[in-house]
Amino acid sequence: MQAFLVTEAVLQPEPLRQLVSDPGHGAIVLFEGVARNNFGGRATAYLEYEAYPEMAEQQLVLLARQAQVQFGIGKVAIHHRVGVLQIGETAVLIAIGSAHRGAAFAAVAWLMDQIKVVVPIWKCEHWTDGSQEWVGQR
Amino acid sequence: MQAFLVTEAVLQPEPLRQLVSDPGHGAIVLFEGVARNNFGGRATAYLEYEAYPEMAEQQLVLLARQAQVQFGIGKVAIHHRVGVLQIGETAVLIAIGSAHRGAAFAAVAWLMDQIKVVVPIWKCEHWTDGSQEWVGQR
Amino acid sequence: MIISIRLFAGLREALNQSSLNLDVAETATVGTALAQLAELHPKLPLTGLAYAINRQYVTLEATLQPNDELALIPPVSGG
Amino acid sequence: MIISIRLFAGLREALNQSSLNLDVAETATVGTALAQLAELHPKLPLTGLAYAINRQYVTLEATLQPNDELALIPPVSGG
Repeated sequence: MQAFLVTEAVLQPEPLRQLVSDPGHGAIVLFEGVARNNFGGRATAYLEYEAYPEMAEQQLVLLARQAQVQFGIGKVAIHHRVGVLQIGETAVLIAIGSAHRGAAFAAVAWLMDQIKVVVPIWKCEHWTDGSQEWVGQR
Repeated sequence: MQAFLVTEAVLQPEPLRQLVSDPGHGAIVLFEGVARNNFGGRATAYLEYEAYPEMAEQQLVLLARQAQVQFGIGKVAIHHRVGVLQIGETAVLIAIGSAHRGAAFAAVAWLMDQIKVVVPIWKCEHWTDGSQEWVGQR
Repeated sequence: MIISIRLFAGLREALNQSSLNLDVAETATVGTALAQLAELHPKLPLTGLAYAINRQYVTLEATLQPNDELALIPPVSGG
Repeated sequence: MIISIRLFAGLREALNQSSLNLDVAETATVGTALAQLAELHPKLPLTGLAYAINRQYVTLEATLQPNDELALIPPVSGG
Protein backbone atom coordinates (compact mmCIF):
# COMPACT_ATOMS: atom_id res chain seq x y z
CA MET A 1 0.00 0.00 0.00
CA GLN A 2 1.38 3.42 -1.04
CA ALA A 3 1.52 5.98 1.77
CA PHE A 4 0.49 8.85 -0.55
CA LEU A 5 -2.11 8.07 -3.12
CA VAL A 6 -4.81 9.64 -5.28
CA THR A 7 -7.22 6.91 -6.27
CA GLU A 8 -10.68 6.13 -7.60
CA ALA A 9 -10.96 3.19 -5.20
CA VAL A 10 -12.90 3.34 -1.93
CA LEU A 11 -10.54 4.48 0.84
CA GLN A 12 -9.67 1.95 3.57
CA PRO A 13 -8.62 3.20 7.01
CA GLU A 14 -7.08 -0.01 8.31
CA PRO A 15 -4.16 -0.35 5.86
CA LEU A 16 -3.22 3.30 6.46
CA ARG A 17 -3.37 2.79 10.19
CA GLN A 18 -0.93 -0.10 9.81
CA LEU A 19 1.40 1.98 7.65
CA VAL A 20 1.86 4.56 10.41
CA SER A 21 2.04 2.26 13.43
CA ASP A 22 5.35 1.92 15.25
CA PRO A 23 6.41 0.61 18.69
CA GLY A 24 7.60 4.12 19.64
CA HIS A 25 4.23 5.73 18.91
CA GLY A 26 1.81 6.45 21.73
CA ALA A 27 -0.78 8.07 19.48
CA ILE A 28 -2.42 7.33 16.17
CA VAL A 29 -4.79 9.87 14.64
CA LEU A 30 -6.98 8.99 11.68
CA PHE A 31 -8.90 11.77 10.00
CA GLU A 32 -11.58 11.18 7.39
CA GLY A 33 -13.09 13.93 5.31
CA VAL A 34 -16.50 12.61 4.37
CA ALA A 35 -19.00 13.58 1.64
CA ARG A 36 -21.67 15.53 3.52
CA ASN A 37 -25.35 15.82 2.57
CA ASN A 38 -25.20 19.62 2.43
CA PHE A 39 -22.85 22.52 1.81
CA GLY A 40 -23.71 25.76 3.55
CA GLY A 41 -27.16 24.31 4.11
CA ARG A 42 -27.82 23.54 0.40
CA ALA A 43 -28.69 19.88 -0.24
CA THR A 44 -26.01 17.83 -1.98
CA ALA A 45 -26.93 14.78 -4.09
CA TYR A 46 -23.36 13.56 -4.58
CA LEU A 47 -19.82 14.86 -5.00
CA GLU A 48 -17.28 14.53 -7.75
CA TYR A 49 -13.56 15.02 -7.23
CA GLU A 50 -11.02 15.62 -9.93
CA ALA A 51 -7.24 15.73 -9.44
CA TYR A 52 -3.99 16.43 -11.17
CA PRO A 53 -2.94 13.13 -9.69
CA GLU A 54 0.83 13.10 -10.32
CA MET A 55 1.24 16.56 -8.83
CA ALA A 56 -1.28 15.98 -6.03
CA GLU A 57 0.64 12.95 -4.78
CA GLN A 58 3.90 14.93 -4.87
CA GLN A 59 2.28 17.74 -2.90
CA LEU A 60 0.98 15.30 -0.29
CA VAL A 61 4.50 13.90 0.17
CA LEU A 62 5.90 17.43 0.57
CA LEU A 63 3.24 18.40 3.11
CA ALA A 64 3.85 15.26 5.14
CA ARG A 65 7.62 15.91 5.26
CA GLN A 66 6.96 19.48 6.31
CA ALA A 67 4.59 18.31 9.06
CA GLN A 68 7.18 15.83 10.33
CA VAL A 69 9.78 18.60 10.64
CA GLN A 70 7.38 21.21 12.00
CA PHE A 71 5.49 19.10 14.55
CA GLY A 72 7.89 16.24 15.28
CA ILE A 73 5.36 13.58 14.36
CA GLY A 74 6.31 10.08 13.19
CA LYS A 75 4.89 8.31 10.17
CA VAL A 76 2.26 9.87 7.91
CA ALA A 77 0.05 8.49 5.15
CA ILE A 78 -2.56 10.35 3.09
CA HIS A 79 -4.99 9.00 0.51
CA HIS A 80 -7.41 11.10 -1.51
CA ARG A 81 -10.27 9.71 -3.52
CA VAL A 82 -11.35 11.01 -6.93
CA GLY A 83 -14.39 10.36 -9.11
CA VAL A 84 -17.99 10.23 -7.94
CA LEU A 85 -18.58 9.96 -4.18
CA GLN A 86 -21.92 9.19 -2.59
CA ILE A 87 -22.93 10.89 0.67
CA GLY A 88 -21.07 9.29 3.58
CA GLU A 89 -18.12 8.10 1.49
CA THR A 90 -14.63 9.16 2.47
CA ALA A 91 -12.89 11.74 0.27
CA VAL A 92 -9.63 12.06 2.17
CA LEU A 93 -7.95 9.91 4.76
CA ILE A 94 -4.98 11.07 6.85
CA ALA A 95 -3.15 8.75 9.24
CA ILE A 96 -0.50 10.01 11.64
CA GLY A 97 1.59 8.09 14.13
CA SER A 98 3.34 10.04 16.85
CA ALA A 99 5.19 9.52 20.13
CA HIS A 100 2.85 12.06 21.74
CA ARG A 101 -0.72 13.00 20.90
CA GLY A 102 -0.39 16.80 20.99
CA ALA A 103 1.90 16.85 17.97
CA ALA A 104 -0.42 14.53 16.05
CA PHE A 105 -3.49 16.70 16.73
CA ALA A 106 -1.66 19.87 15.67
CA ALA A 107 -0.27 18.19 12.56
CA VAL A 108 -3.55 16.71 11.32
CA ALA A 109 -5.31 20.10 11.57
CA TRP A 110 -2.42 21.79 9.75
CA LEU A 111 -2.30 19.12 7.03
CA MET A 112 -6.01 19.46 6.27
CA ASP A 113 -5.69 23.26 6.06
CA GLN A 114 -2.73 22.92 3.71
CA ILE A 115 -4.38 20.29 1.53
CA LYS A 116 -7.19 22.76 0.88
CA VAL A 117 -4.66 25.35 -0.32
CA VAL A 118 -1.91 23.63 -2.28
CA VAL A 119 -2.97 20.15 -3.39
CA PRO A 120 -4.41 20.20 -6.94
CA ILE A 121 -7.72 18.46 -6.30
CA TRP A 122 -11.13 19.92 -7.08
CA LYS A 123 -14.57 19.19 -5.71
CA CYS A 124 -17.75 19.52 -7.72
CA GLU A 125 -20.99 19.74 -5.75
CA HIS A 126 -23.88 18.08 -7.55
CA TRP A 127 -26.94 19.61 -5.90
CA THR A 128 -30.21 17.78 -5.43
CA ASP A 129 -31.85 20.24 -7.85
CA GLY A 130 -29.71 18.79 -10.66
CA SER A 131 -27.28 21.70 -11.02
CA GLN A 132 -23.56 21.48 -10.30
CA GLU A 133 -20.75 23.74 -9.19
CA TRP A 134 -16.97 23.48 -8.87
CA VAL A 135 -16.36 24.71 -5.34
CA GLY A 136 -14.40 27.96 -5.18
CA GLN A 137 -14.76 28.64 -8.94
CA ARG A 138 -17.36 30.91 -10.50
CA MET B 1 -21.85 -2.12 20.11
CA GLN B 2 -21.94 0.20 23.14
CA ALA B 3 -20.69 3.73 22.46
CA PHE B 4 -18.96 3.98 25.86
CA LEU B 5 -17.21 0.89 27.08
CA VAL B 6 -14.45 -0.32 29.37
CA THR B 7 -13.42 -3.76 28.22
CA GLU B 8 -10.73 -6.43 28.35
CA ALA B 9 -11.29 -7.18 24.65
CA VAL B 10 -9.02 -5.87 21.88
CA LEU B 11 -10.37 -2.50 20.69
CA GLN B 12 -11.76 -2.33 17.15
CA PRO B 13 -11.79 1.01 15.29
CA GLU B 14 -14.26 0.10 12.56
CA PRO B 15 -17.39 -0.47 14.69
CA LEU B 16 -16.77 2.83 16.51
CA ARG B 17 -16.33 4.63 13.22
CA GLN B 18 -19.72 3.29 12.12
CA LEU B 19 -21.33 4.37 15.40
CA VAL B 20 -20.39 8.01 14.81
CA SER B 21 -21.03 8.27 11.07
CA ASP B 22 -23.94 10.40 9.89
CA PRO B 23 -24.95 11.91 6.51
CA GLY B 24 -24.58 15.40 8.02
CA HIS B 25 -20.98 14.82 9.10
CA GLY B 26 -18.10 16.07 6.97
CA ALA B 27 -15.42 14.88 9.37
CA ILE B 28 -14.63 11.76 11.34
CA VAL B 29 -11.70 11.73 13.74
CA LEU B 30 -10.43 8.51 15.25
CA PHE B 31 -7.84 8.73 17.99
CA GLU B 32 -5.95 5.74 19.35
CA GLY B 33 -3.80 5.86 22.43
CA VAL B 34 -1.33 3.05 21.94
CA ALA B 35 0.96 1.16 24.34
CA ARG B 36 4.39 2.61 23.67
CA ASN B 37 7.74 0.86 24.10
CA ASN B 38 9.02 3.52 26.50
CA PHE B 39 7.88 6.10 29.04
CA GLY B 40 10.15 9.09 29.48
CA GLY B 41 12.85 7.10 27.73
CA ARG B 42 12.65 4.08 30.10
CA ALA B 43 11.96 0.78 28.30
CA THR B 44 8.48 -0.68 28.81
CA ALA B 45 7.87 -4.45 28.54
CA TYR B 46 4.08 -4.23 28.67
CA LEU B 47 1.28 -2.22 30.26
CA GLU B 48 -1.52 -3.12 32.59
CA TYR B 49 -4.66 -1.05 32.97
CA GLU B 50 -7.12 -1.27 35.81
CA ALA B 51 -10.46 0.55 35.97
CA TYR B 52 -13.39 1.27 38.20
CA PRO B 53 -15.44 0.23 35.20
CA GLU B 54 -18.97 1.27 36.20
CA MET B 55 -17.81 4.77 37.12
CA ALA B 56 -15.35 5.04 34.23
CA GLU B 57 -18.09 4.39 31.68
CA GLN B 58 -20.33 6.98 33.38
CA GLN B 59 -17.52 9.52 33.27
CA LEU B 60 -16.91 8.86 29.57
CA VAL B 61 -20.59 9.50 28.84
CA LEU B 62 -20.49 12.76 30.81
CA LEU B 63 -17.33 13.94 29.04
CA ALA B 64 -18.82 13.16 25.63
CA ARG B 65 -21.99 15.15 26.42
CA GLN B 66 -19.90 18.06 27.64
CA ALA B 67 -17.80 17.96 24.45
CA GLN B 68 -20.95 17.95 22.31
CA VAL B 69 -22.22 21.09 24.06
CA GLN B 70 -18.85 22.84 24.23
CA PHE B 71 -17.59 22.14 20.70
CA GLY B 72 -20.77 21.47 18.72
CA ILE B 73 -19.60 18.07 17.54
CA GLY B 74 -21.97 15.29 16.51
CA LYS B 75 -21.74 11.68 17.64
CA VAL B 76 -19.03 10.43 20.01
CA ALA B 77 -17.92 6.96 21.07
CA ILE B 78 -15.11 6.04 23.47
CA HIS B 79 -13.75 2.62 24.37
CA HIS B 80 -11.02 1.95 26.92
CA ARG B 81 -9.19 -1.30 27.30
CA VAL B 82 -8.17 -2.83 30.63
CA GLY B 83 -5.93 -5.75 31.55
CA VAL B 84 -2.53 -6.54 30.07
CA LEU B 85 -1.59 -4.71 26.85
CA GLN B 86 1.39 -5.59 24.69
CA ILE B 87 3.40 -2.83 23.00
CA GLY B 88 1.48 -1.52 19.97
CA GLU B 89 -1.96 -2.47 21.31
CA THR B 90 -4.62 0.20 21.64
CA ALA B 91 -5.51 1.38 25.16
CA VAL B 92 -8.11 3.99 24.27
CA LEU B 93 -10.13 4.66 21.15
CA ILE B 94 -12.10 7.86 20.59
CA ALA B 95 -14.34 8.35 17.56
CA ILE B 96 -15.97 11.69 16.77
CA GLY B 97 -18.29 12.63 13.94
CA SER B 98 -18.79 16.30 13.19
CA ALA B 99 -20.23 18.58 10.53
CA HIS B 100 -16.91 20.45 10.46
CA ARG B 101 -13.39 19.22 11.21
CA GLY B 102 -12.23 22.09 13.44
CA ALA B 103 -14.71 21.21 16.17
CA ALA B 104 -13.72 17.54 15.99
CA PHE B 105 -10.00 18.30 16.34
CA ALA B 106 -10.59 20.60 19.32
CA ALA B 107 -12.93 18.10 20.97
CA VAL B 108 -10.67 15.06 20.63
CA ALA B 109 -7.73 16.92 22.22
CA TRP B 110 -9.96 18.14 25.04
CA LEU B 111 -11.45 14.68 25.61
CA MET B 112 -8.04 13.04 25.94
CA ASP B 113 -6.91 15.72 28.40
CA GLN B 114 -10.07 15.21 30.47
CA ILE B 115 -9.84 11.42 30.40
CA LYS B 116 -6.42 11.71 32.03
CA VAL B 117 -7.90 13.79 34.85
CA VAL B 118 -11.34 12.45 35.73
CA VAL B 119 -11.85 8.92 34.41
CA PRO B 120 -10.99 6.30 37.04
CA ILE B 121 -8.54 4.19 35.06
CA TRP B 122 -4.97 3.46 36.10
CA LYS B 123 -1.94 2.43 34.11
CA CYS B 124 0.82 0.24 35.48
CA GLU B 125 4.13 0.33 33.61
CA HIS B 126 5.89 -3.01 33.65
CA TRP B 127 9.50 -2.13 32.86
CA THR B 128 11.86 -4.37 30.95
CA ASP B 129 13.97 -4.71 34.13
CA GLY B 130 11.08 -6.59 35.76
CA SER B 131 9.93 -3.83 38.10
CA GLN B 132 6.53 -2.14 37.90
CA GLU B 133 4.98 1.20 38.74
CA TRP B 134 1.47 2.65 38.86
CA VAL B 135 1.85 5.86 36.86
CA GLY B 136 1.31 9.00 38.94
CA GLN B 137 1.41 7.10 42.26
CA ARG B 138 4.44 6.76 44.53
CA MET C 1 -23.92 1.20 59.55
CA ILE C 2 -22.03 -0.73 56.90
CA ILE C 3 -20.44 0.88 53.85
CA SER C 4 -18.29 -0.77 51.23
CA ILE C 5 -14.94 0.63 50.18
CA ARG C 6 -13.44 0.04 46.72
CA LEU C 7 -9.68 -0.05 46.32
CA PHE C 8 -7.73 0.29 43.08
CA ALA C 9 -4.21 0.13 41.72
CA GLY C 10 -1.58 0.71 44.46
CA LEU C 11 -4.24 0.71 47.22
CA ARG C 12 -5.63 -2.62 46.05
CA GLU C 13 -2.13 -4.08 45.95
CA ALA C 14 -1.27 -2.69 49.41
CA LEU C 15 -4.15 -4.59 51.01
CA ASN C 16 -4.27 -7.35 48.43
CA GLN C 17 -8.02 -6.87 48.15
CA SER C 18 -10.22 -4.80 45.87
CA SER C 19 -13.00 -4.03 48.35
CA LEU C 20 -13.84 -4.25 52.01
CA ASN C 21 -16.76 -3.44 54.28
CA LEU C 22 -16.44 -0.93 57.07
CA ASP C 23 -18.77 -0.39 60.02
CA VAL C 24 -19.01 3.39 60.47
CA ALA C 25 -21.08 5.76 62.65
CA GLU C 26 -24.43 7.01 61.33
CA THR C 27 -22.85 10.48 61.14
CA ALA C 28 -19.82 9.30 59.19
CA THR C 29 -18.31 11.41 56.44
CA VAL C 30 -15.72 10.41 53.86
CA GLY C 31 -13.14 11.98 56.15
CA THR C 32 -14.13 10.07 59.29
CA ALA C 33 -14.38 6.81 57.36
CA LEU C 34 -10.88 7.37 56.01
CA ALA C 35 -9.53 8.05 59.50
CA GLN C 36 -11.06 4.76 60.64
CA LEU C 37 -9.53 2.95 57.67
CA ALA C 38 -6.12 4.48 58.40
CA GLU C 39 -6.29 3.19 61.96
CA LEU C 40 -7.16 -0.31 60.73
CA HIS C 41 -4.48 -0.32 58.01
CA PRO C 42 -1.73 2.10 59.01
CA LYS C 43 0.40 1.28 55.96
CA LEU C 44 -2.32 2.13 53.43
CA PRO C 45 -1.13 5.17 51.41
CA LEU C 46 -4.11 7.49 51.75
CA THR C 47 -2.59 10.74 50.43
CA GLY C 48 -3.37 12.39 47.08
CA LEU C 49 -6.67 10.57 46.64
CA ALA C 50 -9.99 11.62 45.16
CA TYR C 51 -13.23 10.14 46.48
CA ALA C 52 -16.46 8.94 44.96
CA ILE C 53 -19.66 7.86 46.64
CA ASN C 54 -21.78 5.61 44.45
CA ARG C 55 -19.67 6.62 41.40
CA GLN C 56 -19.94 10.38 41.88
CA TYR C 57 -16.93 12.46 42.88
CA VAL C 58 -17.37 13.97 46.36
CA THR C 59 -15.25 15.87 48.90
CA LEU C 60 -13.99 14.72 52.31
CA GLU C 61 -16.98 16.44 53.93
CA ALA C 62 -19.61 14.35 52.13
CA THR C 63 -21.80 12.28 54.45
CA LEU C 64 -22.28 8.55 54.02
CA GLN C 65 -25.49 6.51 53.94
CA PRO C 66 -25.89 2.82 54.76
CA ASN C 67 -24.62 0.56 51.95
CA ASP C 68 -22.88 3.41 50.15
CA GLU C 69 -19.98 2.45 47.94
CA LEU C 70 -17.02 4.68 48.76
CA ALA C 71 -14.27 4.54 46.15
CA LEU C 72 -10.75 5.71 46.92
CA ILE C 73 -9.37 7.05 43.67
CA PRO C 74 -5.59 7.44 43.26
CA PRO C 75 -4.34 9.84 40.57
CA VAL C 76 -5.81 8.44 37.36
CA SER C 77 -3.62 7.58 34.36
CA GLY C 78 -5.87 6.24 31.63
CA GLY C 79 -5.56 6.98 27.95
CA MET D 1 8.44 25.05 -29.50
CA ILE D 2 5.61 22.86 -28.30
CA ILE D 3 4.37 22.79 -24.72
CA SER D 4 1.42 20.88 -23.35
CA ILE D 5 -1.24 22.52 -21.24
CA ARG D 6 -3.28 20.63 -18.63
CA LEU D 7 -6.81 21.77 -17.87
CA PHE D 8 -8.89 20.82 -14.85
CA ALA D 9 -12.38 21.24 -13.40
CA GLY D 10 -14.17 24.28 -14.86
CA LEU D 11 -11.39 24.92 -17.39
CA ARG D 12 -11.54 21.34 -18.64
CA GLU D 13 -15.32 21.58 -18.97
CA ALA D 14 -15.11 24.97 -20.76
CA LEU D 15 -12.98 23.48 -23.57
CA ASN D 16 -14.28 19.94 -23.16
CA GLN D 17 -10.71 18.67 -23.14
CA SER D 18 -8.20 17.93 -20.42
CA SER D 19 -5.06 18.90 -22.28
CA LEU D 20 -3.87 20.60 -25.43
CA ASN D 21 -0.59 21.39 -27.14
CA LEU D 22 0.44 24.97 -27.81
CA ASP D 23 3.17 26.22 -30.14
CA VAL D 24 4.88 29.05 -28.29
CA ALA D 25 7.96 31.23 -28.84
CA GLU D 26 11.35 30.06 -27.54
CA THR D 27 11.22 32.99 -25.11
CA ALA D 28 7.73 32.15 -23.85
CA THR D 29 6.80 32.59 -20.20
CA VAL D 30 3.70 31.32 -18.42
CA GLY D 31 2.24 34.78 -18.94
CA THR D 32 2.83 34.94 -22.70
CA ALA D 33 1.56 31.36 -23.14
CA LEU D 34 -1.60 32.31 -21.27
CA ALA D 35 -2.11 35.38 -23.44
CA GLN D 36 -1.80 33.15 -26.51
CA LEU D 37 -4.31 30.70 -25.05
CA ALA D 38 -6.74 33.51 -24.23
CA GLU D 39 -6.59 34.66 -27.84
CA LEU D 40 -7.30 31.13 -29.10
CA HIS D 41 -10.13 30.52 -26.60
CA PRO D 42 -11.59 33.89 -25.57
CA LYS D 43 -14.24 32.27 -23.35
CA LEU D 44 -11.76 30.34 -21.21
CA PRO D 45 -11.96 31.74 -17.63
CA LEU D 46 -8.28 32.48 -16.91
CA THR D 47 -8.60 34.54 -13.73
CA GLY D 48 -7.72 33.40 -10.20
CA LEU D 49 -5.46 30.60 -11.38
CA ALA D 50 -2.22 29.20 -10.02
CA TYR D 51 0.35 27.69 -12.41
CA ALA D 52 2.64 24.69 -12.35
CA ILE D 53 5.39 23.70 -14.75
CA ASN D 54 6.17 19.99 -14.62
CA ARG D 55 4.23 19.70 -11.33
CA GLN D 56 5.99 22.54 -9.52
CA TYR D 57 4.16 25.74 -8.66
CA VAL D 58 5.58 28.73 -10.59
CA THR D 59 4.72 32.39 -11.17
CA LEU D 60 3.57 34.08 -14.37
CA GLU D 61 7.18 35.13 -15.07
CA ALA D 62 8.55 31.58 -15.23
CA THR D 63 10.06 30.65 -18.58
CA LEU D 64 9.02 27.59 -20.53
CA GLN D 65 11.16 24.88 -22.12
CA PRO D 66 10.21 22.60 -25.02
CA ASN D 67 7.82 19.81 -23.96
CA ASP D 68 7.08 21.43 -20.62
CA GLU D 69 3.76 20.54 -19.05
CA LEU D 70 2.02 23.75 -17.97
CA ALA D 71 -0.90 23.15 -15.63
CA LEU D 72 -3.57 25.79 -15.07
CA ILE D 73 -4.74 25.30 -11.50
CA PRO D 74 -8.09 26.78 -10.44
CA PRO D 75 -8.66 27.34 -6.70
CA VAL D 76 -8.29 23.88 -5.20
CA SER D 77 -11.02 22.32 -3.06
CA GLY D 78 -9.85 18.89 -2.02
CA GLY D 79 -10.35 17.32 1.38
